[in-house]
Amino acid sequence: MRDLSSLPKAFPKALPIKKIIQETDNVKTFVFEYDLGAEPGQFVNMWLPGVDEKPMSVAYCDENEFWVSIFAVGPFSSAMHELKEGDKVGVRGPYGRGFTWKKGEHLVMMAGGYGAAPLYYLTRKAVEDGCTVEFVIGARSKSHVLYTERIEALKNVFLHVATSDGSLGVKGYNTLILEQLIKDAGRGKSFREHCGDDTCEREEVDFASLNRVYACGPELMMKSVAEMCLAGGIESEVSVERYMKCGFGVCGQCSVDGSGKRMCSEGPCMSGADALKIEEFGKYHRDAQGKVHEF
Amino acid sequence: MRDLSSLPKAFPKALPIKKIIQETDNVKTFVFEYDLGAEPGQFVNMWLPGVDEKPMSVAYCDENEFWVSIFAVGPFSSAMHELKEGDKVGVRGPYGRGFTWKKGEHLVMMAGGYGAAPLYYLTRKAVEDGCTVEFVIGARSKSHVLYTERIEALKNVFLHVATSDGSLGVKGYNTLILEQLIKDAGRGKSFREHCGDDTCEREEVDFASLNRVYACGPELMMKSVAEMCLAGGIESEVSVERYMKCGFGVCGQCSVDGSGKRMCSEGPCMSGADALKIEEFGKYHRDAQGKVHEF
Amino acid sequence: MNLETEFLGVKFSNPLVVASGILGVTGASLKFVVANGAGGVTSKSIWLKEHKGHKNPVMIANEHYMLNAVGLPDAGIEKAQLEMGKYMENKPAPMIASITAGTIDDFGEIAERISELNPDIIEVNSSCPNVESELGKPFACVAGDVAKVTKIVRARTKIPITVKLSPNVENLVEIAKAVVDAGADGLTLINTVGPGMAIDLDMRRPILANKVGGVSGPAIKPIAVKCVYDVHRALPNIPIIGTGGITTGEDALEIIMAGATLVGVGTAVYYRDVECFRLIAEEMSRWCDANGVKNLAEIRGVAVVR
Amino acid sequence: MNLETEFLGVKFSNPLVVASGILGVTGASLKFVVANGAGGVTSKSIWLKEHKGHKNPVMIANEHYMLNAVGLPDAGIEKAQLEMGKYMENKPAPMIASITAGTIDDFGEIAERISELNPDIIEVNSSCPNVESELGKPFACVAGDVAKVTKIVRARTKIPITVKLSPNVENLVEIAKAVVDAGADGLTLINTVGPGMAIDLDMRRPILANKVGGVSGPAIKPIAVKCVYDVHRALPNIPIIGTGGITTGEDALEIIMAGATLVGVGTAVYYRDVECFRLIAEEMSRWCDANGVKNLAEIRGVAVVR
Ligand SMILES: Cc1cc2nc3c(=O)[nH]c(=O)nc-3n(C[C@H](O)[C@H](O)[C@H](O)COP(=O)(O)OP(=O)(O)OC[C@H]3O[C@@H](n4cnc5c(N)ncnc54)[C@H](O)[C@@H]3O)c2cc1C
Ligand SMILES: Cc1cc2nc3c(=O)[nH]c(=O)nc-3n(C[C@H](O)[C@H](O)[C@H](O)COP(=O)(O)OP(=O)(O)OC[C@H]3O[C@@H](n4cnc5c(N)ncnc54)[C@H](O)[C@@H]3O)c2cc1C
Ligand SMILES: Cc1cc2nc3c(=O)[nH]c(=O)nc-3n(C[C@H](O)[C@H](O)[C@H](O)COP(=O)(O)O)c2cc1C
Ligand SMILES: Cc1cc2nc3c(=O)[nH]c(=O)nc-3n(C[C@H](O)[C@H](O)[C@H](O)COP(=O)(O)O)c2cc1C
Ligand code: FES
Ligand code: FES
Repeated sequence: MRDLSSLPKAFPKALPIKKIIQETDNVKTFVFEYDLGAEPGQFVNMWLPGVDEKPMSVAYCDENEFWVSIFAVGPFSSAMHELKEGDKVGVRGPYGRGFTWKKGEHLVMMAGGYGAAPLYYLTRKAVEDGCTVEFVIGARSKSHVLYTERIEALKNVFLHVATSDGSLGVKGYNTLILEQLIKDAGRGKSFREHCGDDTCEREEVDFASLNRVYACGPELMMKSVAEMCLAGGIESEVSVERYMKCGFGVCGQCSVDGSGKRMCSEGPCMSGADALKIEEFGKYHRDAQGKVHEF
Repeated sequence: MRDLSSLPKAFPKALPIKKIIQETDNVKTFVFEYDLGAEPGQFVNMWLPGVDEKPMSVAYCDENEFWVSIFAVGPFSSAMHELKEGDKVGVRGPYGRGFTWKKGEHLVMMAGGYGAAPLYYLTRKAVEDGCTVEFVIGARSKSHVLYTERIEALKNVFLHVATSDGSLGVKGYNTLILEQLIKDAGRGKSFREHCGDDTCEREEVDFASLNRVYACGPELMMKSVAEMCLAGGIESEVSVERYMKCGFGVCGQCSVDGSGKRMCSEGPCMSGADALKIEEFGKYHRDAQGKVHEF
Repeated sequence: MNLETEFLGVKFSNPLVVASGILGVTGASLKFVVANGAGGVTSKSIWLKEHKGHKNPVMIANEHYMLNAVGLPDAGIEKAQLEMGKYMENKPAPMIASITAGTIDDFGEIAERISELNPDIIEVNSSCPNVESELGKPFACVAGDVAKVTKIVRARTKIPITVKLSPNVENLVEIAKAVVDAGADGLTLINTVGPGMAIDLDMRRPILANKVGGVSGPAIKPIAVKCVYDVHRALPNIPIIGTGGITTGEDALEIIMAGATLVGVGTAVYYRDVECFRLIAEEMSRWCDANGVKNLAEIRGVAVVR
Repeated sequence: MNLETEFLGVKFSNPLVVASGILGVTGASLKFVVANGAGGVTSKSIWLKEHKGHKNPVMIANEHYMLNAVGLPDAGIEKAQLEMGKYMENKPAPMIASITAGTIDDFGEIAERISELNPDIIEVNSSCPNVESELGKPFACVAGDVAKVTKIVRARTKIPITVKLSPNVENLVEIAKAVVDAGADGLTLINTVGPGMAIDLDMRRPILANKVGGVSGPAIKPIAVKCVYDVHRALPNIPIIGTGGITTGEDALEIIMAGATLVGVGTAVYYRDVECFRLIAEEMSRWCDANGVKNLAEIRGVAVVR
């Protein structure tokens, strides 16, 4: 028998929202005063009685509080956006496998959509461990860019932005920036020249090497990142999100084709190399009935 | 919630009988290789599938083995007597409150029937703690006297016997011996003179005082002992046995009139003073249906 | 917080009553339970005539559940009058007298006889799974039968009646309605679940002498909560003694939120010893204080979605 | 010890099969279960047409039990043919295809369609408590209905059939006999118990979106053992998949001693993760070796007292 104290927490705990932060038009961050004990890359299930329960990545966590940042896209996330401070949300978890890193490494975060939130938490932990981080955000436009102030406030963390419409940073996908970073790793270069981003305040790039690249966001972006890293001989980790029900490995809703591994348990975080072995990665995912949908 | 590890063990464990010792015509001792962890005065429930399950006092216990001594009086105890070494018996426990003692005390054991068995275990533990023990056995006749060899083998333990027919030791009830012991406590005396028992090998009695008297056997004997001790200003402890079902405090079968205390949980062992407060002590007990029977 | 609760016109200092069959063999034992914090007591189920129970083992338990097949042993009404009499003089808390019988007529007879003792409430136990083989299907499993039992008991006593129902039926709400129509003032939900069986691998035999026994304890709480919820939803004005797996103050509040007025506590005595009554009451008070709940009526049935 | 077991003519490398609804959404997931030590798999219950399940939360669990109200979501037979097809190519262990439907005719139709895929066994799930409101009483609770379902399935397939029964009935043995008379080759005992409910005190609401959910896990083992025992005693020649709360090797041996041939394992995945299959098998072997048991047939049904 599993030690009972190590059983996944599978009853929700109602927690009042301590603070709500409007990040962008569509994204709010919810702060809860609770010692969740989550690692970067892990998630919780959030429950609104009468609405639904959905997995949400942890955007920050210490002994006093944790955050989640939620993109309003449908019924549940919109209902979350209607809540006020003090309202209660049911929380269970943390669930899943998080990201891994080593002390003193040089890391790249590739964030798309709400992916900036979990990668922010990872960055904070990695920086505490002496890592240097290139934080690369991709978004449709300036108004969709998340978490930039928090990121810029961190030491040894350098922000890069790409927007589809060019309203902030480089115009195009954020993988353009990663391409450049990989190419230039180890070679001294003026940073602005390197990344082509006017907002960039860093004078020089002179990293010995890039140790590891993390991606969290649209699956096609993550797939590109994983492939680029594989080709470039750099380690990568991605977070593979699938429709989830239980969150703790029983229902099989989140199993991926190929290995059959459960993204709530063997995932969501894994190496890019492992993700690329998943038949459906970047191709399709399943809905609540198990029906296949292409990306 | 009780710590789960401290829950009374309430599933039987099947244990093979390691050894069977014929004590008298009607009493056999069963040895089990098992670390039961019982204190003197505690009991186990012993189960024979298809027969019954009955409480039995622990007659000895260490990390390697424990014993119970069973008097063949009815269906269950007779079925036990038919078993062979290697046969399995279901055991659960230990249950109940045991006897208490202090280091270096001078104790008297008042044993009747199979009561010698649990008091033997108590004696061994007490002697380890530097106690001196007067072990007084009462029986119908010589052939019903139990455990004498084991008792005589112990240091600082002195055996006294009374039989109703005088076939061994003093003729009469064993309370005669206790009376004498109480009277003579503190006064130097030749022991044979003191107890009137020819089998007695001890030269002198010179106990500073008697600290505590324990009684285990027929309830009327225990009642006399408790009363004599109360009158003589000596502490006593008795073991109050009642019809038991669960053994762990749920069914209420073993509750006594007055306090309502459960003999399987607040008992069976308690001070003689407390026992005398029990309305029914030495008067009546209840059967499986809760019907009252006089002693 | 003040946990005082009124049930069928009887005042209880707290809503926790010891469930029938637990520590209920003697009057003294029931007083011992009150001394340990119970707000009221339920006697073991009393028969008209002496009734033998099952052989030992009659009870096994682990961290999840207890199985019991005590088999309702009883010495009959005369002896019960003695035992209950002892409880009734200087009665420390209300007495719910549980009665049972093997025929509908006997139910009437025992109801009348027990009433002479003036218990505060009579609980009709027509649902014990352990006497099934004698009675055929338990009365409580057949709406018509349990209604008949209720009717005859109603006719023979003026004392408020609660009827204890079995969860092991397919149409609990229907049965509850029939019983209320037949004159029950309240309902006790639930008796044990199953029954179940445990086999000892070494002995290669079922452990209980009766082979099977009713399941109680933490394992059955969700079933008890569901039964109380369903019946309270259907019959909001019928007070319920919610029983089944209640072990903590939170459990007690949960079954009250499902609609219970009193809370029966049985197997918790195994999990937390007899002081469970005091502990559960304290935990209830603490939660209510922390959550601004001033009396239990505020939260009774609050979880019921209509 | 060699745990090889034959069930309805199909060879299983060990008697542990994942129960329907657990890790059974995709063919890849079922292969993952086999890679973790299962001797065979059961698909989730497949419908003829797409069927929506319940909203989240669909599952809650603690140390005693799980409550689930997944509600049998499924994308229908076409999609199932794809998923199962993926399992059937390089099939690592026998496949038991679970089917369900809302009408008796649909049961026939889905039986025929699923047979095209050649599963080793078809399991007829007419007993899910979570679809009750759509279907009225589950078929499995009415002897006549479940017999009709069995009969039509029997008529439309040549593949061996096992019918999964609900424990939440008053006459399980009667139903089992009716189902066997109607052509079932084996029986699967049991589906979830209850259902039950859990209420969140802070939210003052039932937690499951469906309010109630079937109870599984350690809490229900005694009920599963009892059901298997009773049915094996009545129908000693009908092989049984014993399911319900089996979490350890000892549990598996217990239900085999009650009469099971295969052993369904579901909620144990929560308690011991997916490696539970390997762990349980190891524990079974170890116990058998220590106790001189050379094959499981030796102890099958050995606890049954006739
Ligand atoms: C591990 C994990 C972490 C997540 N972290 C976050 C986060 O930090 N912030 C955030 O805003 N969202 C996160 N999501 C997505 C979130 O769970 C919801 O899917 C999203 O809020 C949409 O739900 P909805 O009811 O508002 O809209 P819906 O209309 O239900 O869904 C909108 C879209 O989201 C997808 N989706 C719906 N439910 C799920 C589900 N349970 N799992 C995965 N995808 C789903 C659907 O395919 C649909 O395309 C995460 C999902 C997973 C699996
Ligand atoms: C705490 C405790 C410790 C005991 N220790 C021992 C022991 O070490 N050795 C020993 O031989 N016996 C002991 N007994 C008595 C034993 O439990 C049985 O009662 C005895 O073996 C008789 O059972 P039977 O079936 O053989 O005969 P029965 O015909 O059932 O009983 C014979 C007599 O024993 C009494 N009795 C029966 N069952 C019980 C019961 N469950 N509890 C108490 N009294 C009962 C009856 O009143 C009857 O007078 C102890 C009893 C208790 C309560
Ligand atoms: C040992 C035991 C004996 C019981 N005896 C009776 C009884 O005599 N009459 C009755 O109505 N219920 C009896 N029950 C059922 C309980 O009253 C209660 O309904 C059930 O155990 C569920 O509650 P719990 O989980 O708190 O124990 C008994 C239960 C146990 C465990
Ligand atoms: C999450 C979950 C989903 C289930 N889905 C199904 C299902 O689709 N079809 C079915 O026949 N049984 C289903 N069941 C019941 C199980 O197959 C099994 O009979 C029951 O859970 C008891 O076994 P366990 O205690 O090992 O889980 C489900 C059970 C659980 C816990
Ligand atoms: S969400 Fe249920 S197994 Fe992953
Ligand atoms: S024997 Fe059951 S309470 Fe003592």
